[in-house]
Amino acid sequence: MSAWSDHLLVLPIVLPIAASGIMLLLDERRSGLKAAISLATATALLVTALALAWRMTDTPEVYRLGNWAAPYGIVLVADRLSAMMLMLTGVLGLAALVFAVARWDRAGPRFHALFLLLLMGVNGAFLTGDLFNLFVFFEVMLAASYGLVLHGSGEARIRAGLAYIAVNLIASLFFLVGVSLVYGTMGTLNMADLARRLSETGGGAGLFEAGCAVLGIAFLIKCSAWPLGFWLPPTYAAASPPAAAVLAILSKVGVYVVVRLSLLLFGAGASEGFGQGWLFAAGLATIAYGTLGILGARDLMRAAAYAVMISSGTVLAALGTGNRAALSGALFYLVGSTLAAGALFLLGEILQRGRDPAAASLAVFADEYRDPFDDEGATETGRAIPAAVAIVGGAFLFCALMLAGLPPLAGFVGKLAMFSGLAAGAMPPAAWAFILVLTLSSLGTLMPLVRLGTLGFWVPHDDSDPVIGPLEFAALAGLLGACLVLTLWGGAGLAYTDRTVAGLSNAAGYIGAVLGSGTP
Amino acid sequence: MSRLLPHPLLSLALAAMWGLLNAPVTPATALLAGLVGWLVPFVMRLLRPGAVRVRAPGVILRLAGTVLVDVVRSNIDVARVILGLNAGTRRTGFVSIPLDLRNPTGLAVLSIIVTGTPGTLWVQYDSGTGRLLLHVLDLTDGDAWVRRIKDRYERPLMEIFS
Amino acid sequence: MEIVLSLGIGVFAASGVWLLLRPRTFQVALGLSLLAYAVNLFIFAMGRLKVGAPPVLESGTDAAGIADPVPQALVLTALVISFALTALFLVVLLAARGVTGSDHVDGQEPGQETGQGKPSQREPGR
Amino acid sequence: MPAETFLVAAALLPFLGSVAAALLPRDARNAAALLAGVVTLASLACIGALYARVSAGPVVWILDWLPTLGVGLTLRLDGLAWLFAVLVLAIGALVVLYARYYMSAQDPVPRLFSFLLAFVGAMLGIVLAGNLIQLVVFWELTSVFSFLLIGYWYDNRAARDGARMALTITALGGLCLLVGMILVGRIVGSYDLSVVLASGDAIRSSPLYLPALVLILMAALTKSAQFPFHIWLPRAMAAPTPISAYLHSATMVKAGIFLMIRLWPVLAETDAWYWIVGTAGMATMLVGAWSAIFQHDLKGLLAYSTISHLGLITLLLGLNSPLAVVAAIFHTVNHATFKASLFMAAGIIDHETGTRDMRRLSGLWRAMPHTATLAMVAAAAMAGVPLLNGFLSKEMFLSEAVDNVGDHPVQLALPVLATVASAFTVLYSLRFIRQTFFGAAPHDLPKAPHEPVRWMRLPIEVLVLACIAVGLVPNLTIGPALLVAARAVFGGATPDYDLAIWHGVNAALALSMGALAGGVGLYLAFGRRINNNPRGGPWLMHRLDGGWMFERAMTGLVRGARWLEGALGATRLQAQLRTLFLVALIAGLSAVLAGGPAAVPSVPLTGIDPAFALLWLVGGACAVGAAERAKYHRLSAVILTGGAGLVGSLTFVWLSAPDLAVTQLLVEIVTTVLLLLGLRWLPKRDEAIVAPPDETRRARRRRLTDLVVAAAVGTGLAGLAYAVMTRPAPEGIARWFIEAAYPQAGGRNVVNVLLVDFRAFDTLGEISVLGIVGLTVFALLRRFRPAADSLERPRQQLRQEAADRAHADRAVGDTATDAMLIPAVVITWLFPFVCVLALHLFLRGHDLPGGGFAAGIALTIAFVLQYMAHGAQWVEERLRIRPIAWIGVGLLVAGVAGAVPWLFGRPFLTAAFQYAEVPVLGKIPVASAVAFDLGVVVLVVGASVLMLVALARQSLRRAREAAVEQDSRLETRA
Amino acid sequence: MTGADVPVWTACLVVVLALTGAGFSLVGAIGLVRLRTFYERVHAPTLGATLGMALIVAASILFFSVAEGRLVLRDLLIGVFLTVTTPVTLILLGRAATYRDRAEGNPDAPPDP
Amino acid sequence: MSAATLLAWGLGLAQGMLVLAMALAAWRALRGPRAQDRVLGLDTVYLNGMLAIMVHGLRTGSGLAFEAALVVALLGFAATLALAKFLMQGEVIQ
Ligand code: NA
Ligand code: NA
Repeated sequence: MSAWSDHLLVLPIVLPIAASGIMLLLDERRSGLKAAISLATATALLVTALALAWRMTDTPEVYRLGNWAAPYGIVLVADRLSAMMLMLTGVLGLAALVFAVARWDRAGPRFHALFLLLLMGVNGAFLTGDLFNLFVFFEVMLAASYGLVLHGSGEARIRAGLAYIAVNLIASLFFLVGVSLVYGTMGTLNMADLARRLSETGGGAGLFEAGCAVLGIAFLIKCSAWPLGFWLPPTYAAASPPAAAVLAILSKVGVYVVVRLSLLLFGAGASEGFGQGWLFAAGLATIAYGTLGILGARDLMRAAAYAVMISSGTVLAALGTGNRAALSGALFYLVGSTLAAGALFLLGEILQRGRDPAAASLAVFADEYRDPFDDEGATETGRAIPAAVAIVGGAFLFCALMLAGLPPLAGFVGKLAMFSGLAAGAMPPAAWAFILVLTLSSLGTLMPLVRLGTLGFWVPHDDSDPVIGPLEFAALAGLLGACLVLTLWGGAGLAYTDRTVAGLSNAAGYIGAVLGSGTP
Repeated sequence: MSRLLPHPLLSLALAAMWGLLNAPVTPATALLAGLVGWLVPFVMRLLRPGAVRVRAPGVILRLAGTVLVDVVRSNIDVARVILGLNAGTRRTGFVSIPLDLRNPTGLAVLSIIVTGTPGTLWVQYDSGTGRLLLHVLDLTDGDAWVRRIKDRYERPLMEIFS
Repeated sequence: MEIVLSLGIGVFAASGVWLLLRPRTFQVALGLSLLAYAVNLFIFAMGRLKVGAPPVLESGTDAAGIADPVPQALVLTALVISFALTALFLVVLLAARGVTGSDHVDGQEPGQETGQGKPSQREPGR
Repeated sequence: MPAETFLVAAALLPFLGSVAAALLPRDARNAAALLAGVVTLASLACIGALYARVSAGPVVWILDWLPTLGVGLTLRLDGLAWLFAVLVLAIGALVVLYARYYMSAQDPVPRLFSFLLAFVGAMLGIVLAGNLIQLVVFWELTSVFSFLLIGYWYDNRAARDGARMALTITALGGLCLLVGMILVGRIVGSYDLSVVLASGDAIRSSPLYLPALVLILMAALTKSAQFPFHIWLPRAMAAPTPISAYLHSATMVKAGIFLMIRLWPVLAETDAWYWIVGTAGMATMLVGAWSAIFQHDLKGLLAYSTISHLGLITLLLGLNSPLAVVAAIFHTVNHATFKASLFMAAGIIDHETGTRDMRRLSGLWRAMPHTATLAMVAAAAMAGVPLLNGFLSKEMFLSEAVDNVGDHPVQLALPVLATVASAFTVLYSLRFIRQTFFGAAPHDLPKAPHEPVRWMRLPIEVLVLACIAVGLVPNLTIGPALLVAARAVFGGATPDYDLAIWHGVNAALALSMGALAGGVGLYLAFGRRINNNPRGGPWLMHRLDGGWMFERAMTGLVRGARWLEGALGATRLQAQLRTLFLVALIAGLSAVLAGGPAAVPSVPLTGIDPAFALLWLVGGACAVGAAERAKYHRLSAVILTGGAGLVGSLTFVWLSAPDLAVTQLLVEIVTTVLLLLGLRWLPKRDEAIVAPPDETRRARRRRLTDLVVAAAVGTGLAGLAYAVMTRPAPEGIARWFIEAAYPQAGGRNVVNVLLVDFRAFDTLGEISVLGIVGLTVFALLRRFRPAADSLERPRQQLRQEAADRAHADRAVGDTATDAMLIPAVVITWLFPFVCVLALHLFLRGHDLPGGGFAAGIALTIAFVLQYMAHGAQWVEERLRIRPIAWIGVGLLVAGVAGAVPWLFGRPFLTAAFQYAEVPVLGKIPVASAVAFDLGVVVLVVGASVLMLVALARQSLRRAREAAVEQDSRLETRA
Repeated sequence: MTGADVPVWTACLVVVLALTGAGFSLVGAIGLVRLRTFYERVHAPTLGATLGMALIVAASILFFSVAEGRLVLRDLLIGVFLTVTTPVTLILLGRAATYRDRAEGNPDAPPDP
Repeated sequence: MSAATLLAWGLGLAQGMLVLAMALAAWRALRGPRAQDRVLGLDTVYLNGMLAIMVHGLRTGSGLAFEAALVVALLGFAATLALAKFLMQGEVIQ
């Protein structure tokens, strides 16, 4: 180890710590400098993630913290899935930060430090190869998310934050119970070592599986799976938009872990397929519940929150089908939908600026029948759309298509990949159910988003039209640009997720890379 | 002297504490104890406690002996009270004692002695009048308690903290 | 000892869960505290129990006989984290009580069903 | 240039044009129109240039997109595609010209043309699709652009509603189409159109045929506005008339027809196809025609007429006869020409008179003879009058209707119903002409009618000319194109047909004439009554208003979703938490049960010490007591929780975890102080006041449920703990740590070595959590505003101060100061001793119980004690701590300590450990982990002091604010 | 290390000291339960905090000094600190009780000093 | 009787007595009746707990319990002080 690139794996964690440490020494009034440090760090994180993904091979990269060998010390492990999630975090994080720098970072003290530490927690969770260290990073991420949810204070945020914190604290306790049960029955915390022991000893006792089940519940709470995820919509809807945007990645951390551990521990061996049926059921239920929520949503922030739920549920269900191609599609979908949901949170705020949400929600129910041809005196001259509205409106439509999985955007590519993956398999009833639910969910997402968009952009408002600042525009452009890249290079993307799933399913490869030749 | 070693007694106590904590004493721990004793008292300069001058080491020793004996005796007395071994009726009540001691540190030591002795409790001290309200578990004679406190504890303390 | 500790963990956990399900925020805060105790003891128990064999190496310590240090390290980390989060929860509950005027977990007394003109906060079919 | 270049250019140009138009300023009418026209014509030219190539075989161009899924961008121009592409582009060019003059000067026209061009591109994408999935992509794009175009006048509520409805219904179809295509792809093994078209037998014999068929037809029927999905089309008429003419009559609605024709070779000629497509077409044709009769709005009439004609075409496709397919293609083209021209005419009437209501219009012949003539010719074509194109295809239709009479009784009705529908067509065509152009001179119109500008009429002239040309010399005009198209569908099996005007007297001619006569007769009989029908809705179907039902269904859907969301979800925290615990319980329990019966304990257990059992009796009693008292006696609950925590610490001491004991004790102390600091701001609660006089049964039941859940979770956790503890410990990683701690990491306290070295990364995360929480608490408290009833200073202080005031010789605050006099002295002098304890815990932690965290908390307590003894103000005058900076320093110190090994080529957090030989002092162990631990101390102090002090300062702040408030109140009174 | 390597006399002495200390503490706790008013009860714990503690500290010093073969006095720190800190709590607690009793006008409220 | 047995039994008994003392104090903390009684109970629980820790150290012959006992001795009063101050002043820090 000597070259800087050898330490690339740990940078996503060390950089935010260093930057936030420095920022805490700076006076609160030096907001410009802080924003600059923060933006530079977020950019560096994105670059790091890209570099990691760029050099990724079929063998996972391993970084031994403290120079201690694998089952004993903590290791960071990066494979394609980690790299993908890091990139997603990098893009979303940078965009949310750019958006925040326009105005939101001044809504409360120490925003930038909290924000970077959140990114650190998320990155750590994606990188760590140790079950307890995962807990620690979960807590870092959650603690920062508590701060960010409450950022800007106000009644709605505090009320939602209270419930959010209560639920997630309990989830954290479940996590601890699960981890310790695993340790108590298997004697190790390293994920690869766990997988190895499981395959060698046949592991399998009820107690170990109980540990995994409790652990699973903890993760499903973070994924906001039904019926454990009722905390998500009010929280995300109440959070300040840049916070909500970056929170969109948070529920995906739970999804990531479920995918990682299911395939590593239960892909084969004594406990093969453990919990798969439950994951599938929970995933479908989550999609269904999220769709109901989005159908009934009264404002954009809430709709976006439910969209986050749907996207989590989709991956869980795809994982539950046991169909690798479907899982690959679901992972692709996850990336796109998370970016789009993040953008939608930003849009929601722009749209609601200076508008009375109560009035808008009343208008929805005024949807009564009127004969279109009776509108004799109706205005039939168009209104020019200011550039800001056009941009925001276009972006909104883009997000709606992404989330509903409508062509031609990346959301569609993901759904298509899932469908054709399922269609390529044996097509058990579960596959049909999945296809049916996903299709209905597409429609169920499109309709309310169109309704909300119509209300937001087309129903004339007395108050002023939304304005969008250059930084906010840049943030949106970044997110949607990423979606566009994902769409245009969908082939490369799917190839990547295919290889990701192949790598995930190759538990032996992972174990070999982590425990491999290393001697203490 | 005072700038380099603001609270010599404190320094001694802290060094002793370090020594006790890290026994057996080696050259290294002794050095560290010295450092601790020297440096840590500087934090006290920040708190700016009132000046405390302690005199009459002989009185200190005598007082310590008195207190030790009183504490042991009171322990046994109170234990008997609790276990109901004391025949006859027991009165319990408050005694008001006019104190002449005004030095806060002296008062603190007095309070520790009184409260640390089973059977008596320092309840309320009025800094304006200098009166102390004492609760006594086995109150046979109020005036005797006043004398006891003033003679046995207050006077030596006034000597020490004059 | 195992049976005693197990029962103790159970009682702590049950008390904590009971409190977590109560309507007042302060009850919930205490419930979190109690449940965290229970969980910490649970983690600790996963290393099995040893009396008089702390994982501190002194001359002549039998390495095989001493307590498992790993769960202890985990508990320490968890302890710190749960301390921090209890503090956070406490402050959030104070802030919530400040802005809503109520110390109910839902930010409103059960009588007043819809608060703040937010119909979505209403109670679902129970 | 190769043919592919033309093809790509044709497909790409509209999209490029769309982007360009979007960038034009809003008042650039001419530029936008010119751009749109040029782009459309250029694209048309490209397609036109390929005619010769296409007659020889399809032109194909492929671009990889999603190779792993077999999905790419495949442009495939065959005869059918050529015909449709020309139709789309030619009519598109005319619509552009028309729109230039139709749209008012106030309209932001570039947007219209931008969307229109994008739509043209999407439509071409469908037509040119050589890949099933690509077809789906463009299919949905047409829905989206149609949505945007219908909503062009978004200020208008009808436009908004119409746009949403169209999108909802057609998108539903699109989603079905996707699944259907995927099923076809599964059967065939490829999405490539050429491959699929060659696999008809495989598809039709597959068990997945029926689902695939139904799904694909869902798409086709919704897009082509077939009954009962037709309801969106009339509402789409809220779009500007050029758009209605183009999308909702000539082109987009034909996408469904195109799809059915495209896949006819592989999906048709089965019973399922026959019944589904045939029935849908027949029903649509009749319902559309019937509804068209009763419309008073010109566009409404044309819209329902369009529905009817789409039904007719669909019916033709459903007949399972190749000849009928040819007729369908032919009628598609014919319909596009006459219906587009009729729409444009209606638009001109609207434009020039200000109304489209046939009851107000009359006698326009006089004001606009030119337009009237054109409209009459087009209407005659629609009615199927001989010598016009409509007549030819109508006759082919009737002939097919006669030829395909089957055995089934329903089938016998086919010719009759076809004739009836044709008669209806005649009826509404006649009504259109009669009501608009004939009769008395119009009066009371919003505008005085006159002919439109020359250029606005030109598109109609071109289209009407086409109607006539095709009607007169079909073989010279449409003939070759139709043949190429038919060949593309049927290949070698193309049926023979004859496009002649005169086929002799046959059944079809008879029916055709019958229909003409019937239509005229019906108009004469009922025309007046139809005009007087006030409602505008059709007789019989008056109550069956699709739009109304759709809106109702949507509203119901939203309400139902909200209800279901409420029923399946929980917004109350208590309900959520209950669910959490129950689910976890079930999950854990089912896993344990699935794992089989528990094995018999096989490890030597530690014997039960009665003292330990008694200790836990205390612990249990404290916990239960705390749970019981937490509602009304919060202080007691805090005390009892403290007791429970102490029992925990003692347990750690007892069971060989001294580090845990120390830390737990310290944390316990700080937590108690914190809780008490918080208690100050909570509402006073008195059992007598708050407890409801009689608890409801529901509340009691809920408490019972909670009790059961709590007990179950407790039992579960206890059971798990016991089960694990009575099982032999696995041979895990623990042994290695014990063996490596001293030789490799230089520490005797293995737990501490784990924390600062082996698993220092955990600790780094842990202190980050602490720092984050500190910052969050600080942020929250900076904006903290207490509830009104907590604003006042505590009762105790007010009373004491009142008493102080009452005494002459006491100053206000003396009571408080006196009470703290002794504690303050002691606590002041304890400060350095606690510092030494902290130093000890920190420095010796590597070998003895302690460590950075414990040291930090001990220091924190030292600070907090000063605050308690002296008050915030006193302390802050003396100790200036900047906790946030401490957090920063802590993070940096720990981070830098972790990163220094990089300089030596070691990974992050690699610790160095050595014995330093110092003269006099001897061998001194030096572990670099100490530097890391120093960061921990600094951060812990910063974060915990920040939390405590931020909370404590509230009293100070409130007191000051309350005083200010009181002053101001006095001022206002005076 | 277990108690095996100390001589019997030490063990005897240690046990006696510890038992006596524990006995005083127990009596204090019994007093806490048995005594009738708060002002009486507040005296009880002092037994454990003074003599009880002192005896146990002595036992500890004796035991470890013998066991380690050197003077181990660190337990003195416990004695000193406990002696200094226990009164602080009790004084404030007594003060709080008098305040509360007076505020509520309880009959057994203490008089003013 | 060997030293070990003597210590085991004698110190075990002492520890038992101390835990019993804790239990009695806890009873007071549970019963009250007044808040000051509960605080006093907790203070006594702490005190006896500390002594029990010391005796446990003797029982196991390990000096490692010392730090825990020292922490209670030096800082344990902070919790009860806070409680007492809360009773007296209605808040812990002014
Ligand atoms: Na006393
Ligand atoms: Na740790």
